Amino acid sequence: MTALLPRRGLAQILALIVILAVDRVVSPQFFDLRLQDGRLFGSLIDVLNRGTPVALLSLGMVLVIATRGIDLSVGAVMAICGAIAASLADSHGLPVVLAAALGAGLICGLWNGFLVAVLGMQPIVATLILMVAGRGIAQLITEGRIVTFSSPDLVWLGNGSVLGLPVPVAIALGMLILTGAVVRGSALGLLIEATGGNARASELAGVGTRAMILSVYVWCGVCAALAGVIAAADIMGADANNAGLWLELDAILAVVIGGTSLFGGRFSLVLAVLGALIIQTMNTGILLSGYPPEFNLLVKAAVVLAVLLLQSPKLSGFAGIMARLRGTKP
Amino acid sequence: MENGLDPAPPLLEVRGISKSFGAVRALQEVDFTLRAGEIHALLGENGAGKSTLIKVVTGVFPRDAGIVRLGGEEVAPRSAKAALQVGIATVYQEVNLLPNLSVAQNLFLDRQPMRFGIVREGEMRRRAKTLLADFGLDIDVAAALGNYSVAIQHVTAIARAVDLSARVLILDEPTASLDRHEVEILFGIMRQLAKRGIGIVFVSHFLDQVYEISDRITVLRNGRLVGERETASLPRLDLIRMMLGRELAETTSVRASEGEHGAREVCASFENYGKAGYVAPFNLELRRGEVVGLAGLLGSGRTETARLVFGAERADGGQARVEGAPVRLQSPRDGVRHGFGYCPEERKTDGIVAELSVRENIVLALQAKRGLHRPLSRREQDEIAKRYVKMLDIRPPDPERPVGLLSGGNQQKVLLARWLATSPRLLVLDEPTRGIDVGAHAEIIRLIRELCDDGLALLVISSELDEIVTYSDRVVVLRDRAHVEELAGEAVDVGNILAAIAADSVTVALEAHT
Amino acid sequence: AELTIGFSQIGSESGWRAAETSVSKQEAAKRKVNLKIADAQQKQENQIKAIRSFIAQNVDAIFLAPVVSTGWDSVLKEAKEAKIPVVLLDRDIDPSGKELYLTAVTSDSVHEGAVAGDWLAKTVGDKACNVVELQGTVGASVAANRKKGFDTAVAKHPNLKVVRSQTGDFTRAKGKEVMESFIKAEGGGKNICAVYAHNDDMMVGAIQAMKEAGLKPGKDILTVSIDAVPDIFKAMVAGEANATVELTPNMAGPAFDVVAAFKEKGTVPPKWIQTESRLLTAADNPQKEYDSKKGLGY
Amino acid sequence: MKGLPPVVITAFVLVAGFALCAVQFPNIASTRVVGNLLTDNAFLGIVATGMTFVIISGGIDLSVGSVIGFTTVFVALAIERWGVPPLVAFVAILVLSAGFGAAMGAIIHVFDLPPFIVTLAGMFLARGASFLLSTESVPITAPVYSTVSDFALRMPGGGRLTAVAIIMIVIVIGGALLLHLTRFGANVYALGGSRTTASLMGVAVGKMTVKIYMLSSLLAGIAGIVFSFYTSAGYSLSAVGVELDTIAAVVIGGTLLTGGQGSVIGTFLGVLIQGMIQTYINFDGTLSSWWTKIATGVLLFAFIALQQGLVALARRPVAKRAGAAS
Ligand SMILES: Nc1ncnc2c1ncn2[C@@H]1O[C@H](COP(=O)(O)OP(=O)(O)OP(=O)(O)O)[C@@H](O)[C@H]1O
Ligand SMILES: Nc1ncnc2c1ncn2[C@@H]1O[C@H](COP(=O)(O)OP(=O)(O)OP(=O)(O)O)[C@@H](O)[C@H]1O
Ligand SMILES: [Mg+2]
Ligand SMILES: [Mg+2]
Repeated sequence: MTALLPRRGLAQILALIVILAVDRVVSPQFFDLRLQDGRLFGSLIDVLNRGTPVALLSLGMVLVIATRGIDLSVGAVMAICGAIAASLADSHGLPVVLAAALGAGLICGLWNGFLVAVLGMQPIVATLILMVAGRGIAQLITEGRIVTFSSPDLVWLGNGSVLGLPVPVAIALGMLILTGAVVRGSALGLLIEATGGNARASELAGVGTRAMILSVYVWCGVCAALAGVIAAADIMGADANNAGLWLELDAILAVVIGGTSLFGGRFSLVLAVLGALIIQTMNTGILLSGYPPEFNLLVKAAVVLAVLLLQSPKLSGFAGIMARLRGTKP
Repeated sequence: MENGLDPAPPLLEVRGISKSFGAVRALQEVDFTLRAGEIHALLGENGAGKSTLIKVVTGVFPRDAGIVRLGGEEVAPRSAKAALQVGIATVYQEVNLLPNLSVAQNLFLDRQPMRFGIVREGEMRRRAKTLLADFGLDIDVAAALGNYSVAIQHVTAIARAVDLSARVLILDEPTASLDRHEVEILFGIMRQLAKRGIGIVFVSHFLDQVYEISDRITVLRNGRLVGERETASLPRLDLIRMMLGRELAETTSVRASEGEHGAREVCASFENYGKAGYVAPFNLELRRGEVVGLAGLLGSGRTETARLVFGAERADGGQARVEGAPVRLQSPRDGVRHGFGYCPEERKTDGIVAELSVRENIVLALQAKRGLHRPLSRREQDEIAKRYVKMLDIRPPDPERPVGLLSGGNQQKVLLARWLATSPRLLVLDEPTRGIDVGAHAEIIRLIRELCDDGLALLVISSELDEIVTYSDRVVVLRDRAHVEELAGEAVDVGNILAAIAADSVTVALEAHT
Repeated sequence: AELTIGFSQIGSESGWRAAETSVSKQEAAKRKVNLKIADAQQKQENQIKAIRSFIAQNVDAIFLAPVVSTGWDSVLKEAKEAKIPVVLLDRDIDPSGKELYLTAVTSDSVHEGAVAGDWLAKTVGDKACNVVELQGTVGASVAANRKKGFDTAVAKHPNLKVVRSQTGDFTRAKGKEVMESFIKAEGGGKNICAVYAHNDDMMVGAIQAMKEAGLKPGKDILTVSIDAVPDIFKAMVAGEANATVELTPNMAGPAFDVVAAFKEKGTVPPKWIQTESRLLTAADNPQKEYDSKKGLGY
Repeated sequence: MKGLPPVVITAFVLVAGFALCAVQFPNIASTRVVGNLLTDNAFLGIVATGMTFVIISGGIDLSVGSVIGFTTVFVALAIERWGVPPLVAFVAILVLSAGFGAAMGAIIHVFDLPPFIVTLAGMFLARGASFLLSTESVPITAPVYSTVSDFALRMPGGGRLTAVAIIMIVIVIGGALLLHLTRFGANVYALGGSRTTASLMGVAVGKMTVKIYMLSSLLAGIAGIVFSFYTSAGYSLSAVGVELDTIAAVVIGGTLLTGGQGSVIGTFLGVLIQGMIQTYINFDGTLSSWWTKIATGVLLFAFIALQQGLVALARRPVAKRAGAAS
């Protein structure tokens, strides 16, 4: 029993299950799945598919937050990279399109990282700059229009399927594995956690804290770029005005629901992605419920609070249950 | 009350206190009695539970069992503020003040002199000045506390508690970062307070100080009460046995013999090395298998020298060489690359990564040195951690425990382990034995010697001259941020060092750095 | 003399808005008007700031596309005091402010909704029909009005029933996401007979969602939306959309003429210059509409 | 002797920026524009004052924009629909918003949750609640409103110092006094230094947290009332995204997001700097929506970089002398 349960993440899994159950109540066909044109079709797939952008963002965001930073610009970076991808899609091959979009994300990440690690700006303002200007850059690229494209390759990225799964979901899964492999397969994870836990001490222990910080912002930019490309591919067009709007907050929320502290240190990639899924499960549930949209935000607020309270170290009752499940005394 | 014969109940009476953190039983049914007007030493090894006892009594941690009586009446403070209100003032271990506030604000936080709801800043500063004057400090009290050295910060914390103590004053290792002069002042004040009937609890690992100041001693071991004795009737060896539960091998001078001295090769050297406004240019040679001690008053520039040597601070002139080859030390990374290691004196802010486990803290520097691409496998990490936990007797011996939950002394050992794991050629230790118990103290000194014998070069800073003299082959004396004297061989003794420190100034006031 | 006109534009939240801005510039260039556009990034406070700075610069007239209908009294009074005429574009303000502006060049968004509703009622006839609605941003007056107009129009036909209504924030992505969930909630789309979207962008997203669910938009499910942006005509050409109600992006053109006449001859225009809300369906040569619109900056 | 305090540098940056703008657009150098700057940014100045307390104490409050929105809707409905006298409506909403802040503070403290997320939930909640009250904008016609919005002190040169501007200035001054001269203020800094340490030193951390968030929400409520004066209406979508402008203003004003340092005056200057950036862009008037955003970002960067550079310059000689200063 004890071995089966993860040391962390029980609260998140439990929250997900509860929300799924609620979704089942408001929408009886929630768990229905069927095969449609070679791809799975159903609300659960929607949750995964719609959750992809935030899941991707949270993969980068969780690393940034682990270093005690925050990146408010991811939504804007999504818009920029989606715009670039859309404008190139019909004249260039997919590799060029992807390289250009991801390259742009990388540059955005470098810029943020430069401001934070080298100029020593506070992350929230440093990235606020790109949050504001970045959407402008995206609109500059599209001139405020929705730039549409028909390149089948790019469209496939948003709407195709592999092994029955939507391509975006497969990409997110791949990125999760890739990020996990890079971060936990090398010493990066440890050094990032050390930097976030105590930057001064880590620096004195010989950790290149600046390089760590720079690299997490770069990665965050790349993840945002990918999310932007997928968002554009999804609607076969780049909507610079709205792509990724306010998604930075969802990404941060996902990371925090995933148990990573905003004060840096320990992080978990899987739980951050789980956080993104929790948010999307809730959103999809709201859409399926048929309540008037005026209630959306209230439901969201209530769920967020409930999920957080579930994790609160101070709620000894729940902590006690978890500890008992794990077989230790509280 | 159970003793009908004794008319006056003890000032502070603690009965059957227990406290567990998860699986760790930090305190088990501990009793403790403090009389009015006495100075009572609370002793024990690192991790014995002294700080926990203090925090439980003052309501910082909730207790699992037991009662606390103050003047015969049961009290149950639920926060430090509540404890203050019933008359118990405490200086907790580690400096616990706010570096971002001014010295005066720190002294009078939450009890500033007020008029019409407005803080009387001038009055507060005046009072702060008088208060600190008692401790021989004359500093700008309007400046932020963080601008001052740890020592001054510590004195400020003590001054605050002394000023607050109505009935009981608890001092958890107050002298760890003070030098003799300040300790004298503190003891003077403690005696005065005791005379006024205030009970004082004093925690320290300096047994000399314990014998000098305390009336009675209570010893804890592994969270249990070992016993309570009159200081005067407790021989030192017995005390140590009570604390450790075993005999302590006596460590006298372990200095290497004079003969080998000349033969040793230079491992790192610094010529005219310095930084304007930080530390004056100095020459320093560090040889394999040799310990160089840095001595001086607080603020004399020892830490600064250490930081320059390691590369944590950039020199603006001079030349550093490693094995004869000129090198540039621009950052700690450079230092680490050249095989240097540095245990900083402020372990909480500069040393440990509290949230990470003992294992991760130990492998951190080694991993940083190896670079990203050559990660230590989990097995290697476990091995390294296990080895050093055993070698340095880190307690509890659980490599997966977050370091922040270890007692201070054990954290220090983890730091030492971190650098030993990198097999350095030069190790810079800034106050390595601060807050370390007698047993571990002896072990660390023995370790320093052993490391030396293995060919390591050591640069050690310590405020305890006896200790420096014990292991140093050479001692560099600093004054006013300049190297003023180097003693070697027979010349290394406490008297000579003191003479060098005091050379021209009669009273070396603590400098304020604002 | 050359006129200097300040235009406080809402922002750039949609393709239609971008088109309105660029058409305004074209129209200004045609008439050699010096047009200063201040973009408010969707914030009323920014619009007020912009108007104040136009007044400080003593422009000849101020165009205002108000983000919300209320809250303009004091700043428009300032403009009046400074004798600068104000023309409202695209959206109206609260009636209490009638005295404070020269004229309003707007469409009637309640009417737009009604046109859409009437078309649907006519097309469906007596068949029972479950309609799903993609609303605009919660709280936006256009969304409320387009809902109101549509609701009133279909209320006269008991066979039409709005079964689901959720916000798609006027965007394609949300339109698609919401439509996906409507389809799931309504038996895989089989129970839906028509979609009404408060703007074309959401409808374009919804069309994709329907296609991905194996439905045939325009045939299995009727579509009607508002704005007439080029992409909806593309969908009509492909037979995937049925109808849209046009909202012309050229509101500045008439406004320039009114101001010029007012400045030169003192002609006082009517209080409301209503733009036409044309219904365009697949029968109205969508390809031609597409070609004529695609250069306008949508 | 200390180096130039950051506030002085921020002030210098503001004046220099103003001068530069005035060179390009002479119209800017008028009391009218200055008056507008104060009026237009009045509500921002008020929330930013509250936010300063929160950020110095080491927290953050993302709910302020929504609280402003809710306040405008509530006040409008209360006065226009429910027939409540304006003054009563004001008191009611202030009590309500203070209670809301207190609740957030209590949750943060009791359950030990990150303020960022708790106030994010607060942001959803307040915005959602205002949607429930009314999704359409409600004009306010009560006579007080026209009296207040018409009231203005004439400044020489045609500028107007409006009532809302005066309210803001009073609150900024009051906030500065509260922060710098009272025990409460000292405790705010103490919390920002370290919550644990402050608690060990006897500060009632829980009560302080509740009070700080209460203050922030209360000021957001006042800002909401001011906003309703400013627009004579209540609208559920008003002040969207204001929390970010506010945080930016506070940070530009030299307050550290990590807590423990900062000042209300600095925040006030930060608000004015942001207002100036906008005024400049409005005066320019040739910028498209996107260039507006890009220019805002670039100017934001320029101001912050300039300020940081100057602060670093001013610090350097001090650091040299003091060596040990961290
Ligand atoms: N907050 C905590 N959570 C978990 N364990 C703790 C905590 N604080 C202390 N401990 C554990 O309790 C035990 C007693 O620690 P304590 O700090 O009281 O020792 P100490 O006697 O003060 O040692 P030192 O002389 O090193 O300061 C140690 O094993 C320590 O790891
Ligand atoms: N550049 C720096 N960055 C961070 N901390 C510093 C820096 N320079 C010095 N310090 C810290 O400031 C404190 C002041 O040092 P101080 O001037 O008292 O020198 P010292 O001779 O080392 O005294 P001590 O006896 O406390 O070691 C030291 O604890 C040191 O760690
Ligand atoms: Mg201790
Ligand atoms: Mg030192």
